[in-house]
Amino acid sequence: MKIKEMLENIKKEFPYIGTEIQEEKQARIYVCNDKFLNILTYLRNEKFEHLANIFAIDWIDEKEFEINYNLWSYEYLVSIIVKVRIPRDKAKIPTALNIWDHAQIYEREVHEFFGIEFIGNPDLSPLFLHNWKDLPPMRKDFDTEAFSRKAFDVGEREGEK
Amino acid sequence: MITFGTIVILGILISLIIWLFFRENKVISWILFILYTGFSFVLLLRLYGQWQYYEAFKSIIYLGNIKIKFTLQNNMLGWIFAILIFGISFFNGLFSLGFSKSKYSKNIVPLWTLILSASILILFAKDFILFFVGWEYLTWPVFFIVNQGKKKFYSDSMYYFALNVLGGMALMLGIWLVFKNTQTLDIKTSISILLSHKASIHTFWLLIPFFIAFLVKSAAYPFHVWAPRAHSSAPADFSPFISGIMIKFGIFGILLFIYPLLSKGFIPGTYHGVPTTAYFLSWLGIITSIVATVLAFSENNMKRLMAYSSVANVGYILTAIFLTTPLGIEGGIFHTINHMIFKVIIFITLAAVYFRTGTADMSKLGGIAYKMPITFMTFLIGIIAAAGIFPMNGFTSKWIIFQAILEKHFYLMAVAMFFASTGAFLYLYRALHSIFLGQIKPEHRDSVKEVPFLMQIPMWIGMILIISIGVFPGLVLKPLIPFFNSIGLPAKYILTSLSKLPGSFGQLNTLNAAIIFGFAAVLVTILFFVVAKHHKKPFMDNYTAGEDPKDWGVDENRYQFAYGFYQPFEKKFLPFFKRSVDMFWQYFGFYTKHLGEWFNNIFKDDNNFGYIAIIGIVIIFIFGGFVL
Amino acid sequence: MIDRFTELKKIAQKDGHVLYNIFFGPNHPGMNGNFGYVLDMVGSQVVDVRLNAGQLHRGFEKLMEKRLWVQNFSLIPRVCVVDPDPNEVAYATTAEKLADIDIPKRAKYIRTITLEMSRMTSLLMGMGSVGGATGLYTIMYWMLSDRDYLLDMFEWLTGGRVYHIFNLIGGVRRDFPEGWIDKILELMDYFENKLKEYDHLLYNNPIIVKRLEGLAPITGDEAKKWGVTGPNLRATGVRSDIRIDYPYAAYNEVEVNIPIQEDAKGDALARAIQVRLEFEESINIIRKAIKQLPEGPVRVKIGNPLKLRIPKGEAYTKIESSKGEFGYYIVSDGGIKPYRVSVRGPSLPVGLFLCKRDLPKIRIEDVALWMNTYSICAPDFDR
Amino acid sequence: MIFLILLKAFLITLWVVFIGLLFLGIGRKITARIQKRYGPPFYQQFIDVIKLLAKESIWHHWIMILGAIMALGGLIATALHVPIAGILPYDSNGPIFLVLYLSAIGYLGMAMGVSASGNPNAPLGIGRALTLMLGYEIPFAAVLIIFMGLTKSSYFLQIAQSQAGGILHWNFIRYPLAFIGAEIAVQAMMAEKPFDQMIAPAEIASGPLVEWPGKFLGLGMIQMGVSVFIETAIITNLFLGPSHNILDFTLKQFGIYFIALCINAVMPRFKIENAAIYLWTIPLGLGLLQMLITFVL
Amino acid sequence: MLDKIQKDREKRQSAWEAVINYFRKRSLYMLHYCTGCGAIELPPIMTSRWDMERFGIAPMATPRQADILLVTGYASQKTIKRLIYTYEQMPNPKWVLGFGSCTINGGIYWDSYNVINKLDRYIPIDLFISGCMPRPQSILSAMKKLQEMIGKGEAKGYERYKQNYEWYKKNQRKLLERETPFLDGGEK
Repeated sequence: MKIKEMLENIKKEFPYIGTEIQEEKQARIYVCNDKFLNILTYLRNEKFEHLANIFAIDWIDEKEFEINYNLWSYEYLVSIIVKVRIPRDKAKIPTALNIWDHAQIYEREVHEFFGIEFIGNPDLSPLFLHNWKDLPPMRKDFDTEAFSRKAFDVGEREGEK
Repeated sequence: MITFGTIVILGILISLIIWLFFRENKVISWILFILYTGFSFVLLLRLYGQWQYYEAFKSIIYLGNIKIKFTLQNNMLGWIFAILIFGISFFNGLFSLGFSKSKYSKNIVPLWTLILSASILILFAKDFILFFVGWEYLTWPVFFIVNQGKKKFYSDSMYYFALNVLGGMALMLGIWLVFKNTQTLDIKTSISILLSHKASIHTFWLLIPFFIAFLVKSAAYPFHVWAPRAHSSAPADFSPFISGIMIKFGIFGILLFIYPLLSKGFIPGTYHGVPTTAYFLSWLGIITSIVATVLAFSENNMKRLMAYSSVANVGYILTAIFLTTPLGIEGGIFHTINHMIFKVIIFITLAAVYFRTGTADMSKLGGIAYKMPITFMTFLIGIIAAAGIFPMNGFTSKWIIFQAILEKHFYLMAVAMFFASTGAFLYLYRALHSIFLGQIKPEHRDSVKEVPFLMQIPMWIGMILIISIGVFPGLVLKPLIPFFNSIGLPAKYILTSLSKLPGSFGQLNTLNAAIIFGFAAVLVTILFFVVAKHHKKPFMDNYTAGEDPKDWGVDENRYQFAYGFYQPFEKKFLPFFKRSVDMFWQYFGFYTKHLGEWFNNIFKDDNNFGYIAIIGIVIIFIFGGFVL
Repeated sequence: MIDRFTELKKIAQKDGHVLYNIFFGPNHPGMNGNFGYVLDMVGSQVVDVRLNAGQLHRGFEKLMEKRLWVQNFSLIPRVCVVDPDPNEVAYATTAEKLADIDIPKRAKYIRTITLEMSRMTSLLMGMGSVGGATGLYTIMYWMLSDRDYLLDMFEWLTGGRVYHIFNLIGGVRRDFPEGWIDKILELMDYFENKLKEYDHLLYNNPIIVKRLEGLAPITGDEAKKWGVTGPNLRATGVRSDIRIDYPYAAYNEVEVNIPIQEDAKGDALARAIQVRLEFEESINIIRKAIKQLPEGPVRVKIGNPLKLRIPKGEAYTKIESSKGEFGYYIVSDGGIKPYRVSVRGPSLPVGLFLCKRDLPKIRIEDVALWMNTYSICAPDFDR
Repeated sequence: MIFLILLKAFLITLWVVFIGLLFLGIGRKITARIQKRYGPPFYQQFIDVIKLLAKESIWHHWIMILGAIMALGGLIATALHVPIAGILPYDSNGPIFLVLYLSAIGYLGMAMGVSASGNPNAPLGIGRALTLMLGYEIPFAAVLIIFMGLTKSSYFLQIAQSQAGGILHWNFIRYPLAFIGAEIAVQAMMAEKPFDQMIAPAEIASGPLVEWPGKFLGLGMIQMGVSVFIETAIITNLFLGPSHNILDFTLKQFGIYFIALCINAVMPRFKIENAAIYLWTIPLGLGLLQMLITFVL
Repeated sequence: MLDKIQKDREKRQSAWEAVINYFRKRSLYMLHYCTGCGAIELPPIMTSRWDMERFGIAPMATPRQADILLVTGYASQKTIKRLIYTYEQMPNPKWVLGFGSCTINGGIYWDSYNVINKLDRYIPIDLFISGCMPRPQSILSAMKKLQEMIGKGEAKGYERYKQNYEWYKKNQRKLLERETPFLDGGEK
């Protein structure tokens, strides 16, 4: 099956999505918030069983987060990236835990670095960062250089005997 | 002065007095107990050497047309047992005096006193009737002590009950058979009559009931199942008695009646100069010790674990005795005595731990040594003795047993014995670690402290005894010489020097070895304290792979490995050992249960009449059965 | 095994005293990196595992947004220390896709060869660590010293032993030096001979086989479901390799024979043997690539790299590294710096999620072995 | 008299510790050579021990110290009962049972000391060590009992002297099965691979030694050396004939240790229950077979 | 008189120190702890090509037994916490070796939000090795240098830590036990 047909099939099923073909084996699907789980389920049942990862992009100018589900089909050898956008100030999205078990750990990671909440994921506790009090670091409005200067520059070696 | 009669009558009297008047007053009843044991001990001490001494009581009981004369005859073996029993009970009483203040089971003192007086009957009886009476007197009170009148100990004590009733009945049957065959109830006479018989089917049937009776009492395979259960449910300060003394009555019985008859055993002939029956029975001893050792690996209850250890030691003793060589008997009896001492000491320390913590589950303990150093040291010395490591007394008797086995060229048996003996390290270390070492639980950190001095007395005495017998085995072996002469064994290997261990394959100078050991210890100690400094750190400041345990909610409870010590090993081998015997006795127990329920109902409603009534009924029943 | 485990868990729930913790890492000799598991144990059986990651987190994805397109080449090899080249190639390929740059054929071949060499260094470490985890240190010492020959070749070619920073947007930094190719062919022969020795010592060792056989098995379907990729997936018998399925560099021209074991059980033994087979295949690929090596330039001109702008767009490249699928998703807003770089590391689903399924079924002595047969690499999930 | 014994004991102790540490050092060198390395100098172990003894130590409770002292003291006392080319501090002839059980006090002391440090890795390692002990003691006992039965004595010296009269009378030629069995058992006794589960670093962070710093570790190293000495000396006495002088004896000891090292270098470690089963099949089987051949046939 | 005795004792002590220092430098146990990517160059040093063991340097499993702590590369906030914990568990005398540029000034992670910049503000470093990552040769020469320093009694990082304990603790606390965000507006 060619990737074009595939996308057309998906589009027949879910008419409200946007599609884009990157190269002959890669495609992107843009979807509005509330329906994306159906598409993921559909794709999983259509042999896109490998979830390579989940990552987020912070479109700060558009005040939106984009959650990406990176899928791969072992049968068609095609990579599809499902892109979901959610507003930045209400960063909540249902979890994909029921579709892929290991989505749990990816969601935990995204939650830690972007502050996006995955509704239904039982364990979103911090894993990578130590005692983090600032903004989630991967957000565009977090200034890592300023943080570094403030936190790690202890100044001159004063007070030392 | 009538020694035995005094002790027996005094015991029954004191038991009655305590039961009637001082039942609620723990201090007075224990003091009476201590006075009684001490007094009896002194009385018995005076009897050393007077082996012809006897006490006869007139009686009105006729058996058929024979008038029965009850006679208590002083004898070497009985005397040694009696001395040890009363001595140990004396110190145990001292311990219990301190112990009982908080955890006291009401009827233990009168019943215990009764047991002690009964033991005199067993040890010095000249005829089977008194022996049997004493035997039953011993069995029943122990049941009530073990049960403590509590529902939760019901099933455990039922094992004891069922098996020991079985043993008692077997004994009765055996006595009846002996009487049928020999027309006499005198033990010595019947033995000599039986020996003059040709090996016949009679003797064959004769021995089996006695075997069952004695093996049940000494908790040998396959009757070992009651021991761990009875130990775990008995009051903590009574467990030393069960392990140290009670199971030794089985050994005593075997020495008294089975041993002389072994050449007439049910398998004729000899093997390497050992009666074939005896040869197989010494393998039974080996099996006992191996099974008990393996079962002990996975035990989590400290009293049960040590009970299995007792069973294993009984195995060694049986093996040694059934070799029927002077060295074997010597080793067997020596090990019996040593085991009495070190196992009592071990159980006393366990009772001390129980006294302070209130639990016998090893996984709930840990680090007790840091709060109870004396108890720990006693326990350590006890388990070193139990493992048979050199400067302690356990080594000396094990040495003789090994020599005895080798003397007979039973090489495979020696290898099997090595298994059990090495296995002892496994469970003993497990007890040492789980109870005394490792992380101390937060709940024990402040509440646990060393036991009062009164309770330490037996520990100190025990430590001194264990080490001194270990270094000078002659302390015990020398007084035994008359005994060996008396049972007609050539005293070939019995030595005169205090510090020499006899052996067929070689002797050992324990004093020199101890000097070398002391030298090495001193040398290393000096080396340790001469070199660099050391600093003390708290227990949770530990290797945690760089993690701060607090971050992960790991406290002392969560940093103590105490359960499933030999898990991989257990998983592979334990099913093999556990299934068969236990299953059998479970069915057995199931059918005895109904009987037990009936008894339980009697003393459940706190009506103490039940206790005495049952004992009385049983005794009447037994006598009645005989008279008819 | 599972019954035993549930039974133990029941015991642990009933009596909390039997449960204790062992800190497995970060400072643990069985740990191959700076991360850790906190194991809940009953006896010597693991019953639960808590994760302890993040010690190696450096914020790469954030830092890449702050650096120029070219500067990032110094950062990305550090994502996976033992196998650095796939990162460079993945990043470069993605950027080239976005900028629509077609790199010269020779550069593609050079990338293929360095990728395979990098894979070989990593596989050698993976094979050796199986020895290390079981106490067979000799094999580890031998393999690590053999690995140094490859590092020397890298040094000759790129100037760096571990981090090569050899790829650029538009090709590779330089052509093979004179004599390099002869030397690498010689080295391949050396390794081929060495493999027999490794087999003798490691893979034919009955104790190793006994210890690895049946340890933490996983079926192909399960592996797909749990996100396992690369050699670990192939060890279950699934014929899947990005080098063939989604070719990059010169893999569409160089023939790759994916080694698949017959009746692969997906247990630790299968995984360990898979590593060895892949190593052999890498030798073959390098030989073939050198045979087919075309002449020509090694990179295209891209102008001043400090002012390099990549057109707006986004793309994903996945690369078969020695541990599985390494992927780079790059978003460009047309500036001199990437807008967002997302890294997909192969160890993350295994090391942080599959452990919850596998570790509670095995005993403490197999934890290190489990980790090493999955060749978990801590920096690639911490990033 | 007693001073003479003590003086002799002291000198033998020095010799035992010296040879033990030297063996460990040479062992490191040999292992390094098998691993294609240059290796540390042969006297490295002495430097290590001196450094460790001079290093600050951390302890959690006095039981740890008691354990350390018991461990080394017990083993030194054991070593003083093993005849070294016939030399013993007093005329004990080297009683076998005493040696077996005295060495146990060393292991018990070690176990107690590490338990008192409160680290769960330590008892995990000890649990394995004891399981392994159950494994190797049985075949070893079987072999010992063969020779005890043959010489009708439970002394090492008698067994060693019974082999007098040329190499053909040495036990390892006359009783090869027993020799192989004992070699495997001794491999386990020395905790060389494939039987080093108790100190497996990759599994339980070097097990018992996990909380032993500074001088504890120094004493532990001396203890390791002494135990290597004892075990090689036992095998030498049992199998390698009577020795005429100390040098002869030490060379034979080294031969035994060398074999152990070579096996150690190319073996991974067993799982503990597999190790026990292995020890109960191959070496015990060999021992029993030898027993059968010797006494029955 | 008293002064003389004091002096004599010091003299003897320093002579003793000198002897012990010789043994210390010839026998260094390093902690088996790969804190960062520099650890990848440690295996080659231990194996046949460079073979560290010939200088008496051997890896050890736990901090209790170790003499040198190698900080092999960058230290993230989580790592630095564990490093400090581990360092404090090591018995004296102990030394720390800082690997690579990252330990000196943060290296290429100078602006990372999770990697500390100056390691010697948190634990005392006896010797830095520059480079990213340092080559085996430079690590070996650093080891030799450290041995020289130990032999001369110069490497006294652990004493510095004791003397400036408050200062180090203050720095550590500022980093690890923060209760407020470093930057403004950092709620979440």
